Amino acid sequence: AGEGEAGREADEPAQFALLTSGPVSDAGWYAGGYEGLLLLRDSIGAQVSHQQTRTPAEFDEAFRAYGNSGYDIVFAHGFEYQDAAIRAGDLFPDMYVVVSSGGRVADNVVPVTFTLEQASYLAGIAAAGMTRTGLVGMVGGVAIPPALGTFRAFEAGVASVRPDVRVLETFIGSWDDVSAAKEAAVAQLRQGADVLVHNTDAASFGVFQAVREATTAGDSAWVIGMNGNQNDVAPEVTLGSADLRLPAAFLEVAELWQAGELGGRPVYSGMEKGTVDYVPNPAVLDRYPPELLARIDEARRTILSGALNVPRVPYVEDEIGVQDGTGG
Amino acid sequence: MSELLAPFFEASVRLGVPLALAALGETITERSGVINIGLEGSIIAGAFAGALGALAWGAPGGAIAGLMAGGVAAAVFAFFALGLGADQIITGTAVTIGGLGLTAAAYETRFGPTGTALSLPTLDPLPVPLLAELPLLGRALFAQPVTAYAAYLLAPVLWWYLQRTAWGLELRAVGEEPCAAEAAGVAVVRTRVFATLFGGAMGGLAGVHLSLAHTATFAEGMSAGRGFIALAVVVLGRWNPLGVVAAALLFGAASALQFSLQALGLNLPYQLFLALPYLLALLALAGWVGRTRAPAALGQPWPAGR
Amino acid sequence: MKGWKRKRGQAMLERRLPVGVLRWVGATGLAAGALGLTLLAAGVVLALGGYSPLRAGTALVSGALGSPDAFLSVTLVRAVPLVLTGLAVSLAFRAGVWNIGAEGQLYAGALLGAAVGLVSPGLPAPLHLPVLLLAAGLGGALWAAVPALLKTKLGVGEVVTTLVLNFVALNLTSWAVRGPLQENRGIFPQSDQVAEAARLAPLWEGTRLHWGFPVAVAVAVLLWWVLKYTPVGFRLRAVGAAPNAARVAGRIRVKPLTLGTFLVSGMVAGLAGGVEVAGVTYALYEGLSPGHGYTAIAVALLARLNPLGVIISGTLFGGLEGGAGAMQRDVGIPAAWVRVIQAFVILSALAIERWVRARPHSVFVHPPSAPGGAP
Amino acid sequence: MSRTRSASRTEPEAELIELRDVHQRFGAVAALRGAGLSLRVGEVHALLGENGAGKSTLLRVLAGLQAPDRGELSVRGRVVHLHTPRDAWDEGIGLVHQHFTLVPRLTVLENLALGVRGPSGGWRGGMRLPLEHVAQRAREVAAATGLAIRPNEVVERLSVGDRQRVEILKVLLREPRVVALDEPTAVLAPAEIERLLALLRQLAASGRTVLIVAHKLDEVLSVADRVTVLRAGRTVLEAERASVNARLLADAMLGQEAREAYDNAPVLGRGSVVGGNHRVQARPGHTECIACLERVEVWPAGEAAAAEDPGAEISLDVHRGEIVGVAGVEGNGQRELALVLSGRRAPVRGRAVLPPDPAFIPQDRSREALARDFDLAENFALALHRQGPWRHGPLLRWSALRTTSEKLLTRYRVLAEGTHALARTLSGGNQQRVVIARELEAGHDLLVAENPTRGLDLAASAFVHGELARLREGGGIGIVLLSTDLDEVLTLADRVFVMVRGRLLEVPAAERTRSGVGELMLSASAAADEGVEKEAWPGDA
Ligand SMILES: Nc1ncnc2c1ncn2[C@@H]1O[C@H](COP(=O)(O)OP(=O)(O)OP(=O)(O)O)[C@@H](O)[C@H]1O
Ligand SMILES: Nc1ncnc2c1ncn2[C@@H]1O[C@H](COP(=O)(O)OP(=O)(O)OP(=O)(O)O)[C@@H](O)[C@H]1O
Ligand SMILES: [Mg+2]
Ligand SMILES: [Mg+2]
Repeated sequence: AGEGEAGREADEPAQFALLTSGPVSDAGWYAGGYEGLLLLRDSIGAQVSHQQTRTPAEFDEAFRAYGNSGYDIVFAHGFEYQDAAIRAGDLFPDMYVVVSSGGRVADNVVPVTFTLEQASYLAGIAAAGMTRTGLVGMVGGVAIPPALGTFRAFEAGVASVRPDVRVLETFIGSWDDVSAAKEAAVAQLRQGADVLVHNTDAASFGVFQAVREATTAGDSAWVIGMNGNQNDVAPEVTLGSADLRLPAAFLEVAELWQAGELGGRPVYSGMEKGTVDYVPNPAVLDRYPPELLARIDEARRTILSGALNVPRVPYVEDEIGVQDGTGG
Repeated sequence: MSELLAPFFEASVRLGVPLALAALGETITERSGVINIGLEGSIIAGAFAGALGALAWGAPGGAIAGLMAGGVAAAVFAFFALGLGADQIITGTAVTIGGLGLTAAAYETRFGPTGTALSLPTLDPLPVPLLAELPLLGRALFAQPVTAYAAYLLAPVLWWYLQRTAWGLELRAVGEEPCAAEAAGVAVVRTRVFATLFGGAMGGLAGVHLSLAHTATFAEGMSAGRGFIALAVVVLGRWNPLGVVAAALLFGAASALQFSLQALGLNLPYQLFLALPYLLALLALAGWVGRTRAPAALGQPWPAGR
Repeated sequence: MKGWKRKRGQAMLERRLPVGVLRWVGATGLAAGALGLTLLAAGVVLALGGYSPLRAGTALVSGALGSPDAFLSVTLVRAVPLVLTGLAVSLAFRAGVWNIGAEGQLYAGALLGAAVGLVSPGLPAPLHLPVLLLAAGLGGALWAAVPALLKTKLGVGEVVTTLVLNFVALNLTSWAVRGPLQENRGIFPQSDQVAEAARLAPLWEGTRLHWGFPVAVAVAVLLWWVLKYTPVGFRLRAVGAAPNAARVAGRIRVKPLTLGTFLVSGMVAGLAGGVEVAGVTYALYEGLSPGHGYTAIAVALLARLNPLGVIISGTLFGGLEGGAGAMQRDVGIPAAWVRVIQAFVILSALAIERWVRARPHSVFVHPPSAPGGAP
Repeated sequence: MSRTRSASRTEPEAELIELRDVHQRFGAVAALRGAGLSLRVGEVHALLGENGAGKSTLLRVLAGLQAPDRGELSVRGRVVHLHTPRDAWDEGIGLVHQHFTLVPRLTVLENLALGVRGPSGGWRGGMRLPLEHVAQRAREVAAATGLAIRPNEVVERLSVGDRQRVEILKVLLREPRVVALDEPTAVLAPAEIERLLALLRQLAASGRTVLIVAHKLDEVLSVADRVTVLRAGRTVLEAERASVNARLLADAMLGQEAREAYDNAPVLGRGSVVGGNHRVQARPGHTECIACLERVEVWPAGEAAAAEDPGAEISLDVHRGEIVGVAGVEGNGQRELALVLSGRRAPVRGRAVLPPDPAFIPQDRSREALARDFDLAENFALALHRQGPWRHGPLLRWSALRTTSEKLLTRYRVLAEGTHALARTLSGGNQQRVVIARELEAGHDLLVAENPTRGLDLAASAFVHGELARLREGGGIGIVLLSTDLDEVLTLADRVFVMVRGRLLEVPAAERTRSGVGELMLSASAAADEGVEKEAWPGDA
């Protein structure tokens, strides 16, 4: 493995596949992955395929199927694929498995880490700058490392401005139960929180609705989007979004592969590559205190300069092949 | 205290109402001897049709559409389980899978494969003039969307229907001893079909509450297993409409409590909070509602031995 | 047969044709029509979605049994947990125990099984796997013990208690993979991989099919034999078929029997969880089962609660889900549509079953029930 | 409801009901093959036949419960097709079923009101539930007929006798022109039977038509104006009461040769089929005591009955080689006594010393004696599966069980498709035969039998009586015979008791006459009608 485009005739198109463990209609994490796949189809004319898999048992099955039909890259869009990915990499040396926010590395198994924490940190600064009650909240789907990572960074961002501000945390145990997300948000608002950030994927619409209702009821409250640019989900109450541009990241990986540089080490994709950023909602830009915007830009610069290391949950193994079964 | 409790009660009702609606419908269905585990399918169908209808004709139109969609899902169930006498559990499973699939497929076709954040016209809360001002429970009970009031009203109405009308008597007889009912001149299958369609329509209304009254949006699989919880609620409520609504609100309260507790920042594993409603249900069953018996003919095909 | 109601105006017909034949024609026609309608509806829906029903169908079939590898590595591998949970359900239902909790019992089994599989070094290699499976069974039995005792001691109906405990088990697992059983670096919500010695080896090299399948088949045969030829099995069926007659005429103590059946049912479901961990995933995940425990109910009922039939219906459902995956990959039909097709397939199966059973009663002069009225 | 009329005009002299050439198959069994029946206004018509002859099936056809394979039904000369029971109601035909069709968990009143729509009918009929109206009517009819019921009791708590009363009342309430009763006397006490038969005459006198199925010829002949006999699904005799006698009817039912075979059959020993009740000499000098009750109370404290008469105690010794007869009206505790004696229930107070596992012929055939959805071999296995010949170490020997079943089916002349037939598909009498065959075959030291010949045709009951006598002669086994059938008790029992309010009163030899025992039983039935009775069915945990 490891020689990318070489070893295949130029005329036959590259074959890319995407595995998600949720529906791609979530207008969020999975949707982003699917858009990435479509981008690869349109930009480099790859032949693409997608399967929604629910259980580890199905992961293995899907990898085998794609491996047998000679796919070049399988984008496994979630850390949950990582063990099956290692097994698959073992089985199909010529196939690359790219695991979104995965932790395990092999010659042909590549974890891609989106440092969304950077954007989440800035979101935290924005939240701290906007809260009146000194209480902000986070609504999560299921406590998985990427989600926890963004929350830790958000807290750090808040603390960097106002250490006195308390941060609430709620998990609803689901990615698509909109009602639960809404009630969790309502509970936090009633608790006094006036800026909410979420990491609940499709269920997030419930958080937006909760904030929307709260503001129409008269109290001022803000919501911050995540995993994509959600500024227009509820423009009037959305402060901004911790944007994640998955298509760009996918394209980056594909280009690495074409250049034959893919494999053997993790890929980090973050602010410096433009896949991640905090995007204030233009519709409410005037509501930001000017000094707050300045502060956000300041923080962005220091992050890009590498001077500031945003706290993350470190889940990518440090060297190659520490774990069993890493073929090569 | 009350500034802490009042919102909790409101949340309890908001979360309890969809369960109450679905469970009330299923109560009638089960009292006729039919167990329709396709209820989840009816709920999601109602939620989606409600969304489409609301976009086309506004929230009230959506409510009607959702109601009917739930009924249609139940009609499929009725055709196979009652018309053909196929196994009710298997048919229900198929209807649930199909309902979840079809709504998702239609959603992706209509709003793009990657979905969109819909914001729908809503069924807004209609505060009841004086009652809503009552302390503590006022807003919780009387500043709710029309779906909640539907649940309040239907509970006594359905109880009266079951206990005090000839139809109700026939329905109960069909659910207990279809042979006896038939011998007394009751049309068993027709009664069961009616009960099933009604249950489906109520499931649809529950879906409408989710998409139009509660979240003002639709997401794939947003029914999130409420159809199955409703089945449990029916038993918790002892197949009695009044008890069922009480049980539904209890369940709603337990779920609401779980969010309030997390928001309070108690440092416990969140899974404990998520399991709370179910543990409470278990306690309730072990405690006082356990010993009730289901309708004797529940789930049995008619004519017998078919 | 009886209950097939004739419509008005059929009186004329009846003068010429015996009603028995009329009833048969009617019932058959209804079922056949249902099948036709179902297939037609499926086709129409797919076409509306812009997918070729033909290609979809072929993908479904070839994905399930297009090649030996498809059949062994996809269909049969998927069948294993369905067969085991299906057996758990059918055993319980046979005794009139409405155990809807196979899902929770599966998770409990997986949890305890994984816990045992992770103690390495510890157990001597040859013992590790058996102990894992034993622990899994124990886990399932323990999880079933709660509703079982509630039923026999307090008279609490089991349908809801078992259902509710499923959700508790899910959350318990979700907590365990972030707590006691979390992988060594304490980051991902999953356990470490179980020791090599605790894994079920592949049945044939190069396929995913593992020894869990023979295990499932063995359990099926065993249960079938017990139900048919042992007094306990007979009593179990008697209690399920007519509790009062069993007590009065058969002098069977119903409660001990019920309790026992409940526990064994839970044990088999738990075994399913253990086998999934030891044979497929090698680690505990919170999303281990997509609801096998619920599909199991359909599997068991489709087999008319016959343990041997469960092997077939379980494989059928396994193939159905396996083929569904192929439809997504090869034809590009989205998951949502695939679920629609699955629903249509199940409905068609029901229609066919009705069709077959709609034959005139006289065909069953001697019902095909084996000695003891075939379990 | 759906009803199709043929063109044929109504001619005045027509029979009220005319069933012609009715055929009905069930799988291999031809229940009816050319049965016919004609009913006239204002007559009591008896329908006779062996177990399995097709009586119930014919009645079900008449009641619109069974659309026959072939055949024609005309009411007043007008051909009608009954697709549902409601059609039959509309034609004024009401059926009292052999196996009850009441909803156990509803009250008596609700059961009576079921399917009865208010006068308005239609939508408004569905909305209002005429409970008080029905209650009123029920009170009237009950008063007129002497059928005592307790409207607000839940049916599942009623004794079989009470259920029978409710069934009859349910039909009478609808004022049908034709009242068909399928073995209504089977579960009633003699006094009640008298009352019922009187009631039937009274109905006929009031212009109704009564069709009754019964196996006791004396009963039948005392009320019937005309008689129809079915044999193997065919109508073999239709005659005026005056023109027939018992022997004639027996010949018609069994076929002459069969009847003679019965008469001379060794098992019967004494007496003949006709009349059936042959007096047996009580055997002197009983051997050892096989079961004894010491100061046993059968009524759970707190139950109305017990409250009525606290400290009602029973002491009884049953010896090998004797038949202890217990007569009495249901609801006086003999049900509970039977459960205690058979070891199926522990006595509330007192001591019961019993043999290992007593054989038991329970009262409620379809709920307690048989698993309706098990086939016949399995039903035999219920009682036999613990015993040597049918066990192979720890395993069951189905081959042996099948052969035994075959043997018993032929020996007891059970009409069934074979050992694979489901119990549900057997006629009432044939079901009873299976139960008796099984419990006698089990061969235990003690046999407790409740109304063992309930629903059996006369040949069969004579046969069973013979069997009981034979077992007693054998001297190996003690038998307790609890029965509402006085003749049965008087004929067979060595000692006769009457059960009154949980007390067991021995009837002195001198008073062992119909009248003598009748007295005691009347007081018992009085006790029952006072509402003392409460039935706790075993297994309603
Ligand atoms: N007298 C009795 N009363 C009630 N139940 C009984 C009685 N005798 C046996 N049983 C039932 O049978 C079961 C086993 O009893 P027993 O051992 O006598 O039968 P068996 O055929 O020998 O059983 P096995 O051989 O399977 O152990 C008991 O658990 C009980 O359910
Ligand atoms: N549903 C059924 N399926 C199969 N066979 C049946 C069914 N119903 C009745 N039979 C058979 O039809 C025959 C006539 O039954 P039926 O009940 O009419 O007899 P009967 O005259 O009422 O006998 P009894 O005096 O014992 O009540 C019996 O042999 C019985 O086994
Ligand atoms: Mg009969
Ligand atoms: Mg033994």
